[in-house]
Amino acid sequence: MKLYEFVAKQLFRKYGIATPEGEVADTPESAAQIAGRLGRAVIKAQVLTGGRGKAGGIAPVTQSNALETAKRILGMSIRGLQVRKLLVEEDKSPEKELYLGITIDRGKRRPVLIASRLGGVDIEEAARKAPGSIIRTHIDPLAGLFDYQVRTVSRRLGTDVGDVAFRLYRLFIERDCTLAEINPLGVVADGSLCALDAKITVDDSALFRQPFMEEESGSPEAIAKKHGMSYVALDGNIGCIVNGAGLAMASMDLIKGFGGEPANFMDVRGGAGAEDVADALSIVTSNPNVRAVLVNIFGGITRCDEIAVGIRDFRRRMDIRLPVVVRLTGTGEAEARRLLLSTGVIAADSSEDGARQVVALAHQP
Amino acid sequence: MKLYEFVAKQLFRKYGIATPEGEVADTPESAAQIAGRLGRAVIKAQVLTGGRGKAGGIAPVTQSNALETAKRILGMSIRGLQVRKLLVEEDKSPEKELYLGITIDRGKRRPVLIASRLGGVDIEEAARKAPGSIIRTHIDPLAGLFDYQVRTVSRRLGTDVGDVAFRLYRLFIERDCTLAEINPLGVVADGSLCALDAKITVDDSALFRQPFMEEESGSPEAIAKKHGMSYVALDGNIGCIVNGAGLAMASMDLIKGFGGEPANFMDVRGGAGAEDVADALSIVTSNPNVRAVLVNIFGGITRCDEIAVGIRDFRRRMDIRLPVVVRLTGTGEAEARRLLLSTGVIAADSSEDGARQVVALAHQP
Amino acid sequence: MAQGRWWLLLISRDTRVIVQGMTGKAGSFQARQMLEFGTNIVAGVSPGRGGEEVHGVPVFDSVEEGVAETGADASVIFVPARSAADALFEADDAGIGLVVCITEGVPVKDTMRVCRYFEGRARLIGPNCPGITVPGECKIGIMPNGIHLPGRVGVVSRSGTLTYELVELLTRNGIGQSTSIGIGGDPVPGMSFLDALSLFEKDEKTDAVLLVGEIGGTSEEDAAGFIHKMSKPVIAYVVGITAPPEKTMGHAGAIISGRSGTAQDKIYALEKGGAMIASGPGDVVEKVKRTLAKN
Amino acid sequence: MAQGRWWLLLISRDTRVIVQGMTGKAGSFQARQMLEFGTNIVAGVSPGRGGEEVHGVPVFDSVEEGVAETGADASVIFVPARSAADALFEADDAGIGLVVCITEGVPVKDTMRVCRYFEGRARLIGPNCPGITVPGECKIGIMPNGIHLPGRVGVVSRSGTLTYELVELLTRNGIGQSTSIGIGGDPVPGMSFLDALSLFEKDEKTDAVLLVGEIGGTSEEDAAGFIHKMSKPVIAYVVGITAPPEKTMGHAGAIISGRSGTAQDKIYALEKGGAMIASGPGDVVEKVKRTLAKN
Repeated sequence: MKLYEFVAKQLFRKYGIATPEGEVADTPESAAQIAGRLGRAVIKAQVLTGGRGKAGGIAPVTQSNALETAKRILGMSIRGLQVRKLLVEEDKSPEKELYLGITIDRGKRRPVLIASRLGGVDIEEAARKAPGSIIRTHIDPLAGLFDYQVRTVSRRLGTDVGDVAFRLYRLFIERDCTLAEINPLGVVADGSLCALDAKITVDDSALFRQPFMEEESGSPEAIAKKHGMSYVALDGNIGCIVNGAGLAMASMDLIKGFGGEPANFMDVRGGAGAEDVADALSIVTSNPNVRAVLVNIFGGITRCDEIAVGIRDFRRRMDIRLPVVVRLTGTGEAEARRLLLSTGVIAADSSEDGARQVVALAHQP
Repeated sequence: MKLYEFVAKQLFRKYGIATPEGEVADTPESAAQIAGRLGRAVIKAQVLTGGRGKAGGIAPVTQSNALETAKRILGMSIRGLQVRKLLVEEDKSPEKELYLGITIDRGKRRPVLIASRLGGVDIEEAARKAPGSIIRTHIDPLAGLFDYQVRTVSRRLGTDVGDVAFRLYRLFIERDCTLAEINPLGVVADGSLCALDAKITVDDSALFRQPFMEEESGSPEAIAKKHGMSYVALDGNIGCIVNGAGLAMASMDLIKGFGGEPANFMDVRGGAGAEDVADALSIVTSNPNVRAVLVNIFGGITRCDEIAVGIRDFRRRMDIRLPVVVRLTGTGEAEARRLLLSTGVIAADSSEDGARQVVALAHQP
Repeated sequence: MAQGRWWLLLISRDTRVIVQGMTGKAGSFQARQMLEFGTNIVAGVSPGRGGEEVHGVPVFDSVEEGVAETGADASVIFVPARSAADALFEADDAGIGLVVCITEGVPVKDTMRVCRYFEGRARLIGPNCPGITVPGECKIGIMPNGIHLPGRVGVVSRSGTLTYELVELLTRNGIGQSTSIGIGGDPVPGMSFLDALSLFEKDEKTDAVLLVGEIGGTSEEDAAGFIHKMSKPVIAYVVGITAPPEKTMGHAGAIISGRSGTAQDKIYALEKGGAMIASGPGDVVEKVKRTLAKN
Repeated sequence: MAQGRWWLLLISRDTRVIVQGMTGKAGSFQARQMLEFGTNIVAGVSPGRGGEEVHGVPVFDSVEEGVAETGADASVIFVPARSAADALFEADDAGIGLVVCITEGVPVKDTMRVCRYFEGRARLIGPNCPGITVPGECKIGIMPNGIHLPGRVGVVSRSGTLTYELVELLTRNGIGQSTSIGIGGDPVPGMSFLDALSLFEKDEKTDAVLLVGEIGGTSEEDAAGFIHKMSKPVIAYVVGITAPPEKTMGHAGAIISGRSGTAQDKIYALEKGGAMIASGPGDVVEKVKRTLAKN
């Protein structure tokens, strides 16, 4: 789960990492009022995506243009996300901008502290353009970050970031982060460090022990998540319901290979029952672009007969005319075939067969 | 450094381990007053040694006999230690008494959690009498105490001590303990757990990062410690000043072997200079029983010539008539011999020679 | 606690398996499946349920007791995500040499701690994985029973159902498997593709390897460099070509960030490393067949 | 990070040594002593002092740089107690195979963490120890230079000055040493008596071993059981017979608690294990002499 910048900065302050003074506003008026109190201020759109700066979602303001700027940014949408909140902060004008972040090196199975003199820019871009400017320090997940490691990083950066690095690591570990990033970390006039931006992603699997509130939302993604499934909306017209992320992606690749366009990614996960499949069908068919649906289930923990019951019930209940191609194999397969006989769904033999058929159906006028 | 029971219990409460309600008193009157407020109470002598119970230093009191009991205990001395403070606590009358402690297993190089159903008694005695009653669980010093370990301990104890065990381990680690012991850990009427006694020893080497106050004291032990030396008073009449604990003990063993009795153990540690030796001589000769002194130095980090200067200066300054046998070898040996020529100290060739000579001198009438 | 309890590639009918979380719904169901497969399950572990039996297998309160009583040397974990790490530490402390963690949703911090703890000790497959199967010998995990056929192709994959699908396809086409390993789709896996390839390279019963990758991370890229050092051919199939960047495709932790981790990058790296690239399930069968024919 | 960087018993004139804390008073003094002994000191490390030289030896900011530039494979630590653990972690991370920690007063928690971290990686001697000397070859530590003589007796001891005294006595009596190891007197030592005995047993240059113990802990008792498995004779000398129980004898961590850890217990255990017990320095020489004559 990604945190908003202002939430991440609250966390920073809790862990003793300095941030600019600031407040959140959701109306232009309150934004202007805060800006007035702060003097030189910056208004920053609060959306969970990068590229806010380039999109014009971050702007320094004066007393005279704060209201107008706040209005403009609150009206924006950045990468498809509507701006609903603004962070109004004092403008720190740092003398230097560094990069400091902690993420997970999957290959090394360890957290990695990343630092660079080239702060304030996209770190992946910096890594491509000036690989030598990126300092990587792997952290032992049992022993923690060592003094000598931070000393070496500070020496190579030319700035002592020891205190901030230790605090950031503590936050990263205690709050189950997969990313905790300060970019830029500003070195301000008095030599002190200040986190000018904050990006935190919390491990979804650890939310049970973290006090973050999941955002409530009626989006299909959120509904799927609540049902323990994964759903990602895409641009095509073929709905997909598959168990297992790998098989789901394989199915999408096959659909594309046959000239079709998937309308979504959906992984119903292992052990899904009849009701789960019905829910999945509701979510997938709530997308008005969908012209046909592929259900591709390889039974294991998931029982094919349960899936069949779910499909049958959904079709009975919803009276939906959309063509559904079903490919079921594995545990409970025979019973599933029997159950689906009279439901009008189209049976497929294999993933490839299913993909071929559903593409053909979606192309029908 | 050992902590007083009442200090250890303050720490327990800080870490969320329940203790009986109580207060410290240093006069019989205030002890009686506290006891009066608590109702059924226990008065416990605060001294840094075991065996308080057997010595009569712990007594349950009523309103009527609290003053008298407090007076009696404040007048006691237990194992040579004067009782100066009392802990007055509510009397919990537990239904069960368990043992729970954490110490260091030197051989395994790990902390070890020790638990037993036989609480309230000397754990080493329990270990001898009923070895099966002792549950030992080694703790990985990087990964910490695992849930499954505490679950197993609780199951074998027949009481869920999970919460207390985790808190005790956190205290043990964060406060650099070498021993953190609850004996007895009482199971009281409502089923909750209460630490009825508390024994904590903090690693002396870690005091630089622990906020405990070292007791101020004018004892030779404390003075030596302040000078970075180790001194332990013994019953004999031969003062010993040696660099290195092993060589010091070897010297004492040799003295005993030749029929003498060491008056003390003293390790002046590596790198001692002239002043350190003079200080050591002051401390050792402040013991009125001392009839002769052996200085046994094997130079390495410690320079023999520095030691010689210290001995010479001390003898010049103090005009002490005590015979001093000096054995110096190693770095700066030749210069040291020259320095000591005119000081009247007796030279020895080896540890054995030094021990033989100093025993002979101590035996002179 | 012993050093160097590295597992042989091949589990066998003699491998003595403990099921941690045996009394739970999934644990009990899958234990029955494994027993039916022929796996030598010697003990179950469920704290507080010691003394019971499940499918005739004794249940113990702790792994330590289970090992002491039965001499178990492998373990499979079905406990809930929040206590999975603890179960893994327990298995390692009890001297288990191979631990397969089926549990999904284990926090990545826990997995990193476990992986570090296991260094030089127990071998971990998973978490969030289907486990390991040697057809005709032993299955530790949740792969469906009917899909396997003894043979000489090693299969290693990050996904679950996609693996079943491919293994079944191989079987239907008469191509047997030496060992099938599902390493799991979590961001930080115990066994990696590279680990699995090294094992297959050493395994006398394996002639060729099928590697099934997916978007996210760089586990495929990390393994690619090893392929040209192998004496055995590797056929690779990577899914997620149609996945848009910067989207999370399911719980598998398949996150694309920047340019690295895309299916295209993986395919490029694997091909450069010397693997044959299959374009779909059908092509997998074709390429494996052709490879075996050549050898 | 590599597994299994276990050190051979014998350091040699080819061992490339780094001195951590080289610019400090003790580090600089002892570095000179080691250089005079003939130790191949290739680098010093002092954060922030990189680029300087001490006794003609280049100083680096980090162990990693020192290793990269000089190919060092051993390290000796003179940094203050509060940063000793950090220096040890740094040495191990840099791939150093043998680390000798001279520093006294290292918190025992730090040492436990370091010992756990080093498992299967670097070998640690100390902390609070005099180090290791192979006469005529190499000295890593602070034993005085003049006391050694090449020969065939292995010496292992928990104390510092007592070791020097005994080594010098041996030398004066014409008895040479293969290797002398001071494992240090801290409650939790890196190398134990048992570790040292195992090494001496395997060492072709050692004919007999002198073990010097002292009260406190059970390190002598833990090693005693190994002695009867050894092909080489062991002479043991234990000090602290006159030490009263329940007193701390110096910083060496020699704490007697209860019945275990007394000199009497240790002597009993060592004798039962098959060691010859020496009653004092003179007796040590006598017993070693007699033992060598028999072989």
